[in-house]
Amino acid sequence: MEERGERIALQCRQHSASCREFSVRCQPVQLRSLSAATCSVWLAAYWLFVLTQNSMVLSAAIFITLIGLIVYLHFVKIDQESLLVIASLGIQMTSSYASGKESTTFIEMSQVKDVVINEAIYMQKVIYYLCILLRDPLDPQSVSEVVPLFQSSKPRLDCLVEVYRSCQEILEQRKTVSQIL
Amino acid sequence: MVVLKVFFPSCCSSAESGLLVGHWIPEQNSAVILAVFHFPFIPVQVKQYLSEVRQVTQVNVSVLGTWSNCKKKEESLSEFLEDLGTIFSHEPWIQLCKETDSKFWSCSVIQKHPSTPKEDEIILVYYDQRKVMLSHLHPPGNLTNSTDHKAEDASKLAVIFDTVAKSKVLFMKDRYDYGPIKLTHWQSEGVEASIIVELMKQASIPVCMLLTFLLSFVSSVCKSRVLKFWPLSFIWSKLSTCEQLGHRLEHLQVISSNRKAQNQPQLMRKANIFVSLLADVALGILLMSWLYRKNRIGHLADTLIPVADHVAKELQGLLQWLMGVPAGLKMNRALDQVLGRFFLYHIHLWISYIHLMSPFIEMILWYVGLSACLGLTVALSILSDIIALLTFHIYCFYVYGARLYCLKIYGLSSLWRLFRGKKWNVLRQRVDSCSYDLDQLFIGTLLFTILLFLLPTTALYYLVFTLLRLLVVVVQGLIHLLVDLIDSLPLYSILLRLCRSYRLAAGVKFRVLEQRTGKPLRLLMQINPLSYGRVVQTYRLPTYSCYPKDSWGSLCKKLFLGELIYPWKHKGEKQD
Amino acid sequence: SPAQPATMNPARHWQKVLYERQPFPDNYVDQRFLEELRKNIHARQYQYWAVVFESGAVVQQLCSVCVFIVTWWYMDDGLLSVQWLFGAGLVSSLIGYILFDAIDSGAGRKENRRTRWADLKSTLVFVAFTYGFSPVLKTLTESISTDTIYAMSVFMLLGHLIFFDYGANAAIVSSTLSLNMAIFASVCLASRLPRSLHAFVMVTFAIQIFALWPMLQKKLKAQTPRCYIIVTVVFALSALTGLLTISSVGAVLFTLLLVSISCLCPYYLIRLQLFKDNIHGPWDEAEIKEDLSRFLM
Amino acid sequence: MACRRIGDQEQFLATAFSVVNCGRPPAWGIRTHSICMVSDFFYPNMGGVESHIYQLSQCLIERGHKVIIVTHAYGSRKGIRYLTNGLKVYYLPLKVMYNQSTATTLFHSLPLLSKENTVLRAALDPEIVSVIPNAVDPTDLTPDPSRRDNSTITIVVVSRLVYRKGIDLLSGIIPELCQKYPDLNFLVGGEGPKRIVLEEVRERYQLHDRVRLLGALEHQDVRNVLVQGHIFLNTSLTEAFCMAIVEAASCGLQVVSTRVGGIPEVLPEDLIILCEPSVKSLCDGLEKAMLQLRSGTSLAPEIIHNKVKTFYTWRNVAARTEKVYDRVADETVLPMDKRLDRLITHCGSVTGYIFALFAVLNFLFLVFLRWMTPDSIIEAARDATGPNGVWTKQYFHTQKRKEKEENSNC
Repeated sequence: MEERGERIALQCRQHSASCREFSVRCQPVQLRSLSAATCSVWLAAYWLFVLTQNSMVLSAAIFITLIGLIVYLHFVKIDQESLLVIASLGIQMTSSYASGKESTTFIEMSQVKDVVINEAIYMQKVIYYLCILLRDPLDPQSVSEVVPLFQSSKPRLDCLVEVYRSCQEILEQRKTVSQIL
Repeated sequence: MVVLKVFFPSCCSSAESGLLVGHWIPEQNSAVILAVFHFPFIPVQVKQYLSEVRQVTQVNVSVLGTWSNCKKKEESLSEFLEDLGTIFSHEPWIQLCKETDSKFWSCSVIQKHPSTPKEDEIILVYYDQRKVMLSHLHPPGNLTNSTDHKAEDASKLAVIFDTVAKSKVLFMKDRYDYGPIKLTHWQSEGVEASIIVELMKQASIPVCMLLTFLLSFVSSVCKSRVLKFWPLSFIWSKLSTCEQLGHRLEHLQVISSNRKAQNQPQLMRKANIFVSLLADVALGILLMSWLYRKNRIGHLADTLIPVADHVAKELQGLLQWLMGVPAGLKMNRALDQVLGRFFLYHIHLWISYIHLMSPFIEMILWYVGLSACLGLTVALSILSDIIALLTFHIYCFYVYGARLYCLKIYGLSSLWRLFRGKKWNVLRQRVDSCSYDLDQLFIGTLLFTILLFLLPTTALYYLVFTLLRLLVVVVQGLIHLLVDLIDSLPLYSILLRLCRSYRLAAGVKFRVLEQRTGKPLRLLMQINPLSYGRVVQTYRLPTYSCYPKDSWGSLCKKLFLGELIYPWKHKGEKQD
Repeated sequence: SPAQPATMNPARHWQKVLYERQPFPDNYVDQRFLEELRKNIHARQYQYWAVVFESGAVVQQLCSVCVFIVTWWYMDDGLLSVQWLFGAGLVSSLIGYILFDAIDSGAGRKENRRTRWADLKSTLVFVAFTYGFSPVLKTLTESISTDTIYAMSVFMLLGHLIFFDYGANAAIVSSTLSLNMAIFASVCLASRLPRSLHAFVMVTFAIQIFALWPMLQKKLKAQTPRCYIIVTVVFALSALTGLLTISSVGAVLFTLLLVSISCLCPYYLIRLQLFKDNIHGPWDEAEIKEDLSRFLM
Repeated sequence: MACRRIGDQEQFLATAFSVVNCGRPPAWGIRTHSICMVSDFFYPNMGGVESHIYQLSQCLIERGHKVIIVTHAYGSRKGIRYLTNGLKVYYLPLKVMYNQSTATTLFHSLPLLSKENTVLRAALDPEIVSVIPNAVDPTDLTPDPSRRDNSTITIVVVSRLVYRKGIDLLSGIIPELCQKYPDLNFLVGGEGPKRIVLEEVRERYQLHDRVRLLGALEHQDVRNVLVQGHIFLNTSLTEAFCMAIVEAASCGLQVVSTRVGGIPEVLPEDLIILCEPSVKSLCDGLEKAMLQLRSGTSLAPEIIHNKVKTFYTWRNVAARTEKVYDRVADETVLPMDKRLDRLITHCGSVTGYIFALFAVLNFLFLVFLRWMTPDSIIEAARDATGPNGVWTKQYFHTQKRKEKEENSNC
């Protein structure tokens, strides 16, 4: 699947009837653009160095690129986003950064009202996205919060529809359970 | 299809075969295993023991099933285990079986009453008993305000956490006595440490009482009427040191009060205040030890007077420059001279004042330095006050300049309206057109012309002194910000998050362990620690707000109109 | 439904109404379409000499500015003594004051309910303030370059001419602003003069020529048009003479300007009326023809 | 795809225009269009344009069309929303420049008034200009004579207090009539820069107890004000359709209005007294109305309401608009060179070329945008709610299948 020229891959694993995991792998870190950015910073630094004859500039440039790289890999670049749906427990969203750092959020099933595909206006474009509707504890019929999924990879609609269908199948199970109980 | 969830403590996975003891939560269809009772045992004793535990913990602990940990499957044992189900009747009866060579356990559930639908799936969730017991769950931000509602609508995970935390007693009980029943569960090892803690707890009571007494004495002195008279109270309100001291006094009162903290947030608050106080005092003493070594105070005093002198000289130079043709600007000579002389006279006064003070400076500094033992924040506040005092002449210049400029701006704006044949309607708050008399027009325009041509001179003086004032305000503001940071940072919580991240849980996360078809799904439940941002946000200590109240836009407008600006603190009070 | 067949009354004509559903499509174009269109309803026929007479106000004001500048020039060069100008101003003011009441034999004064005591008070205020501030005025613009002052004065005098109330009913007219700009210019110019007494006399003269003289003119124009023409011509000639003593080129240019304003512009205005092509119809915004301000007086 | 502003007789059509897309073959008899309404003014803002677009869209949806609305974001209401009957609204995050209008509206907000004016100013063929009246929802605007105070006569004015609405005339009428008739009251609803004039008149003639200025009225409060009066006065100096007099008549009031713009076409002569835009004529008209009221020769409110009820309905407007859409959809889309030709020949010798230049620039900009974001990247919207809604069906199918399976399992 392709999104804005970037390739992303959807992987779906079924652990059991009530437990499914979807992971969307974004485009890996592009060496070309990273090295281009680094080179441009260094070139600018070298130019400054030639102008000022101060070697501090060069060391500062190296330091800045290193810091920038660490920040980029650790806080910005998301490698993979995955969604784990366990029928009786809840929905867990994990996004793993390029550096290996993972941030996870788990939403209990009792809070989940529904999973829907929604439209939004994003950067002069109308895009579709998948989101979890959270139930308002005070009023079970209303939605208290909308949690968007796959925020950084932004898969296209056909991809979303697949995930949506699977999610709905699992949510169906939950509904029947609650009916029986 | 109903899913049965079994929460199993990971420390019990190597336990010998026995009974599974835990709490059954019917509405979630899940079993929380708390411990394993080993063979052999006498059923009556077990039942009696469990009823005792139930009484103490208020948790409905019961035998939920059996646990077998053996090399290979034995027919006799499995029959025996099934029979146990008749003795400890429980619905449903869980049979967990681990074969040592395999990671995948088998689990079966026996239902006596087939009225409930077939349960065709079992999820095994491993959890770390110790961490779950000690952790404190923080629900997502928006739910915190509806605490009263939470009781009935408590999330499922919170119930599980609660169950484990409440059955703490179950784990304690076994510490020293080796009774008839053998259990496997998490066990604490820090017995000696806990003895020290107990001793400290005992010792803290008289210390607290002494402190409370002292504090009540100090606060009564502070509240005495002698200090309430006008000039004194005015000074108190202006000095940031006094405010900081008052703040710390409040903190000490909170710590030393012998009321027990009722809930987790209050406990954390006390601990945070305590740690931040300790850190503050430690930093203060560090500063003091640095200051009083090698006669640094004397050096400081020796440099301070020349610095003040130097500042005054620089100001004089600045004024001389302004009285000439500053930056090529041509100003009204007469007004320029008048203003310049006025300010020069002020500087002269200031220099003589400083010289009068110079013999005492070292002594003053020495005594002021002692205050650092009350904490770094107090020392910083004193520093801020000293800066305010030493730059009093700049403040005076600023006020004169601003007043003059403000007057001109207001005069010009109203005369500009007259110039256009308009007037400000106070009742309707808008500009109305108005027909003026000829003489009014003439005088208005004359004054307008004069003010307009004199404006650049005043504006330049105002600009220069405002820049100086802004410099002072920024320095003072930074000091206040630092003090505020030390005051409000929840150090204890941050340390806890750093070293024992499971203690502050934002929630949980699950990891799917590898699995085989036909065997139950295995999940590992881990604690998701709170992010640092939320730790600070949740446990931030309240301080008197000293952040800029007005936005940059309104600040610029104030500067343009010549209204007085003050440091970020005491905004409401300094209005004169 | 609106598409009902037109069978019920085949001879029915289309009506220009919206409340009734007619057996015609919505885009039906009737024969009477655009028959209410009118052209050039408000085109006016101008009389050449009447327009020339009205242009007298502009000529007068131009001449006032010219006289003021010429006087300032003389003062600056020291050709005109302070006492002489002050005396002349005083005398002409007195004459004008008497004329002002004499023309309409006191009718305007009665209408305004303005007493002579108020006039005297105003005069005293003028004199006192101008005299008091004249030293300040002298040093006021010392450090500002002469070119800046000239530019500012020219700008202000132009503004005075633009915003002056020539009798036209337009939004831009503001006699207050116009007068204030003239005073501002005169203060600027006066501050360039050698002595503070010069400044005082100059500002006084500015008041006379920019504030008092137009009031007298207006009255003259309304009461004795013939006299007004004579005064205008004499005033214009004297201004030209004054200018001629300073610069002959300036005088020629000024003459051309006056001629074009009083003769060519009216002619051009009348010619342009022929090219008028205004479309009017019922869709136009209606005009309120009555004077509604009487309800608010 | 055809895009045109439809110059019918509604004042807002300079600000709102519709894009009609008719790609589908005609289904059951009537052709269905996909219609996009673009307007700066929409719910939650309340007003004439807003309710017009909403009602028209609802009626068009009822007739089987697919309608979406594009407007700008109002505070926290941004993104994509669905309203009643699946009316999809795009609240675009555009910068509001002035008075809830974005830059585009400010640009082309020329008042295109009547058909004649439109034809003259835009140099159009009168055949392509349709006149469709605005509609009034008569169900809410019912008379309620019990709310009137019959010991006095109340004249109601509801309008924005601006010059174009003739508030200066009103400031002359109020003292004139109030001095003549001691049992006359005025009720003025609305806000605007001319309010000060009315306040001054009220202060000057000391009419505080007889002239009530209610300030800005919400749309739902208008009826409450109207039913309190006997006579409705409209003093507009220019008006295209004037909803206010229809609403007033629907509430059973005797209408007195100036004879300007399209007002004479709006109500039949027995329901309206038309006057010239002057204080004297309007006073005469009002006196005539008062005389009728006193002598009892005026029509009863219920009769007026029943008459007006039939005049302007939304269904009628929708049906007539639909016809315009049909006609527009049949028109061929001119290629670029023809358009340029038309601009150059139609719009004057100099301006024509300038317009053509702008058209070319716009076209180049479009090409640039398409190069920046190719069509393949843009996600095509799927119709979720319309008559052929994609997802709903599929979703329900799968759901039903699931349920069947469940049932068989149990």
